Amino acid sequence: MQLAFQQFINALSLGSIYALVALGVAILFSILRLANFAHGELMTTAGFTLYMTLASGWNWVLAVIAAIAASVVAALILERVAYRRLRNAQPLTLLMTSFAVSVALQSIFLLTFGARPKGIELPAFVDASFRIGGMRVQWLDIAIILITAAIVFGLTLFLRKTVIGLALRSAADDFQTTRLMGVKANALFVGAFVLSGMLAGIAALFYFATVPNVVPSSGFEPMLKGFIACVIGGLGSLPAAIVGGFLLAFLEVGSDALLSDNFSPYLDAIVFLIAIVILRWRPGGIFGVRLTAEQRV
Amino acid sequence: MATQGAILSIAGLSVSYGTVHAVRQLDMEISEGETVVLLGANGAGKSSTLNAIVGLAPRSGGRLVFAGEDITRKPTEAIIRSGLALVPEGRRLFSNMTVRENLRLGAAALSTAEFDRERQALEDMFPITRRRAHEQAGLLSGGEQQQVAIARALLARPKLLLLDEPSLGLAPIIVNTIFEIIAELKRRKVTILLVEQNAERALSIADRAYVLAQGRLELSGAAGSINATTLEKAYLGEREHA
Amino acid sequence: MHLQANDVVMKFKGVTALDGVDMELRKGEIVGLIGPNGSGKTTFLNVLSGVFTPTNGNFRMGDRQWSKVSLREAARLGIRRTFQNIRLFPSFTVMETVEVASAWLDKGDRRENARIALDALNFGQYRDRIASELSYGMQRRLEIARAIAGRLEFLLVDEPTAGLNHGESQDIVEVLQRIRDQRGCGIVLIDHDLNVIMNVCDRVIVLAEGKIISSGTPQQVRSDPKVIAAYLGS
Amino acid sequence: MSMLSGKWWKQSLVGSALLLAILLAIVAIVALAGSTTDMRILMVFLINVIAAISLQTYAGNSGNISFGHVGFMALGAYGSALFTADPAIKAIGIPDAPAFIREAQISFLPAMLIGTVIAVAVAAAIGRVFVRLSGAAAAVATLGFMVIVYTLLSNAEQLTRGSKAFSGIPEYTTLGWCVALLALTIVVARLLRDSNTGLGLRACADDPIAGQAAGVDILNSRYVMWVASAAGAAIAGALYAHYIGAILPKAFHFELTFVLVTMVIVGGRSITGAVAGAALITILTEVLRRLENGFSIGSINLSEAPGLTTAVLALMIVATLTIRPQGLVSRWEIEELLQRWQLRQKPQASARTEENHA
Repeated sequence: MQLAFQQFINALSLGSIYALVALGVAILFSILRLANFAHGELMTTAGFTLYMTLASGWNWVLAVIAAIAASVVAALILERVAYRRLRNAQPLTLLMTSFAVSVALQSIFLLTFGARPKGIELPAFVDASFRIGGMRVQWLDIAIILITAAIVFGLTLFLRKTVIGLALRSAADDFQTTRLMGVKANALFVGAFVLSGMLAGIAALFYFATVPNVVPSSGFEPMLKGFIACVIGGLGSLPAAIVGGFLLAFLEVGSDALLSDNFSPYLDAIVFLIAIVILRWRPGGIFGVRLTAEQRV
Repeated sequence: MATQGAILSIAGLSVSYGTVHAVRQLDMEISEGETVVLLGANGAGKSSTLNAIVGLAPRSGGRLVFAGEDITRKPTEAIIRSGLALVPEGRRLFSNMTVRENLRLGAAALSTAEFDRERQALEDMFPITRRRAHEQAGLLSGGEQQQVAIARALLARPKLLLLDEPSLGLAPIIVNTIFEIIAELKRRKVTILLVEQNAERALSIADRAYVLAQGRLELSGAAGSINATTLEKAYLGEREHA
Repeated sequence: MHLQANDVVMKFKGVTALDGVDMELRKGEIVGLIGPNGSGKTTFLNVLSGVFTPTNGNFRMGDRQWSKVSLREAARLGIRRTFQNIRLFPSFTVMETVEVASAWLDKGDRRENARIALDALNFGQYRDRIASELSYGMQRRLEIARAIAGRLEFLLVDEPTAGLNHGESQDIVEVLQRIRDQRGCGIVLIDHDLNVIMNVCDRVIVLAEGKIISSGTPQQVRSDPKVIAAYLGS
Repeated sequence: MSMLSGKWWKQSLVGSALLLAILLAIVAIVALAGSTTDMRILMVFLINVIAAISLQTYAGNSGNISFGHVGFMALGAYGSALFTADPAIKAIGIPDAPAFIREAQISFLPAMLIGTVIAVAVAAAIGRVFVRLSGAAAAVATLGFMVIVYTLLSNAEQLTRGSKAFSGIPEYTTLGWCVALLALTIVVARLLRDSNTGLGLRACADDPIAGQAAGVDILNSRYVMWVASAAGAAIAGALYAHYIGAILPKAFHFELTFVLVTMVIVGGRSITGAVAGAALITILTEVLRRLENGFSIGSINLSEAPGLTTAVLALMIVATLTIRPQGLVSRWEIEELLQRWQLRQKPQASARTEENHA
């Protein structure tokens, strides 16, 4: 029972991270049809920023702000340099571009920081924990869960109550008609990239708080998990991304708990296999509607 | 005709999609306060004309002047912000969003306070937008959606309202409501360019009419001067000028 | 052989696009389908050719009856079509475009069969051109060539003269008549050009709001008051 | 012109022969005039061409990119390596492996077949999922597959030595093997591409609705190509293992995936494109490596991620996609390129004669 509760907290915390990554991916995909594989490198950018600022003695609050800002700036640079001129390109072209951008950024990190892991000097409170009824619960997990909930709540408010939020939602539905409302296309793209960058930065903070080492390829694993969360949820929908993220985390923690220790190194393989089985029956994801563009004759 | 005080003047407009010429060398003018109807069979180029005016269709030639400003090369959003509004064919409401949210986007350039003022003024004319403000737009009936779409376009107080087939796919009784709304807009001196297939109804409400066939202007003149015979000939592409 | 549509209903998200359509199509006959925008003409073609599964109703052809059929199965039954917005294979040559249908819907040498279908439409010297680089009129014709390669019982043509000038439209009309005469297939023709419809069709069916409001010879339909009120205008 | 009329498979054979002739000419030149290093580069190039053509057999025909084929390469490599390595070495390296593996020492061809069968079996088992996906979902799922294989190989320590190198693999891969298997790959890939299945699938990649309306069965056609391309990738993997003599899971990960996919995308949507892409990327990698290190080790697969090389390659991809999204040779095969070039010359020539007459 106690163990189950602890696992539940773990799954919620892990699911929060996956959901944040998946949300960042889904925002760009829903509006631009861009599968941004470089989302992981936005996280790595935040990771290296965190490493550098903390290593040079910055206050952790400033370091956190700097890390998120670095992700946002990186996202904006990508929008301007790589994606803006490809706005009307085929989805496959966009996909390959983002893949190449991801590799290029990893190489730049490699040239700048080298291949050796950089340990992030986390503040002590990250390890703090408390006990209830004999169970040890990490404050970090609680913080991750609560902050993620607050972010999802804030994002929902933003998308429902502000004009730019409404415009982002309507653009995902019907881009042309959104422009007919007088909304500037550039503003939409910039807005989407800023949001995506922010989510990548925050997800990176949580991710590196649990895995306090950063290497050039750090972003690959969480990026892939975020994408798979999106795909099993239903690519392009924000609520589906969140559900997909938590589903993936519960699969992961659940498999880990149920299987013997011999299998734990294979956890990723097992979880991905389950995801593939889900896709066998629901190729569009759990909430997936078949993309209507293909059916429009 | 109305050269002085033309709110929109179109000269030599051509629209091509690749190798298809949807509109060829179209000249047209609309004066302030007028209701002008653009008629023609399916595929004659009516919708392409409206889309070209707001910059959504590829313009391959011609010049557009709106409210004294050359809008030929402007992007859609800039044209809209200069005072044009288009109610597109098929309504194109954001179906997953509420009626109120749809309206808010129609006034994207306004502050919230301005929006609330405009919205209240419009709610009297379109009670549906108050009654069903918080319902998903996609769940409304076709006629209700059309009303919301028109209200959404009016929120920014456009200098010229373009209506693309507002009666399309609606039951006859609902079509009556829509035409009553257009008549009311006309009374309120809203300048309107209307594309319609229901020629009879449209002519009864309009001041002037243009008729397109195969992308070319076949006929133009005062609405009263056009009757069934001239119209059918024009639809069939038999050139005759009234 | 007849193709019979019984009480076909098609609803999208609560909007009724087809509202109980009964229709009998005969081989060797050219049937025109007209009506205002949004009256359900293209939806009917889409349901008949397997793009959409109808909400209700069924079809019968010969001794086969079905209510749900995929695009591919419809094609194998000989129900072939063109599209309102031309759908070719942009990277394919003219020859390859038709070869696809010959390969999947015909027996024997696919190149030989494709050549025959292309020659029927006078594509001779254009065989190696890229489909998407042809003129618009040629693209319309190529779609027809692809639709007649292999088994052909009924040919559904959606606005084949849209965007064409008078001469090109006339060409298409002659091509369709020739296909009907040579292959003995039935043709369903949607077109906005009433001249084309009135000249070429043996029978015209008028749709409005998803229902058939009139049918008969072109002359009968043209003078039907219901048609004038709903479509032609008076 | 005349060689292109007649039955489709005749054209496939003509095209295969032309492509092979060019590759053989390159082999002959390097064999006669090249250094040992050049030979090593050539061998890796030939193996890469086999891998790229195999990936192309799926990607080029279906229009779906796959990031998972490196997984099939890995299965082919480990499958073949396990059954050929010296039992004495295996007794030390993987003492806990099942006896039939530990004690096996079979020759190259049957071992390669085992590796290929393993890859084909896996591809057949999971293929039905992948053929239903397209676009970004397909890319993500295949990337997931690549990670699955990687995770399995790097943790199955009793079998693969885990993330450590599995060495002592007999170096069976000779120039002869490479050329023979390359010839086989080219002919099979061409026949598949030009078959009714390949033609229909390429049509559906352009427009799935129109393709199905012309009678094409998308899902089964994709499945055929998926399984066939997995077999080709496995063969390339086996050749690679028996060339280098040592493999490790990391060699079949993100890096190689990127290189392989780049070859296919930069090349274009044909077998000829895959060859052209492989050639261009191999040459570029070597040039960049020499600039970076001042010397070359011939393999583009085993080395640690060389930041500069990869960064430049990535930027090249972005540039190619921006300037020439259809790739170097677009959709054309070599004989079609020659024919189109001829056709372009002709009207000009006749125009010139007309001028002279005037």
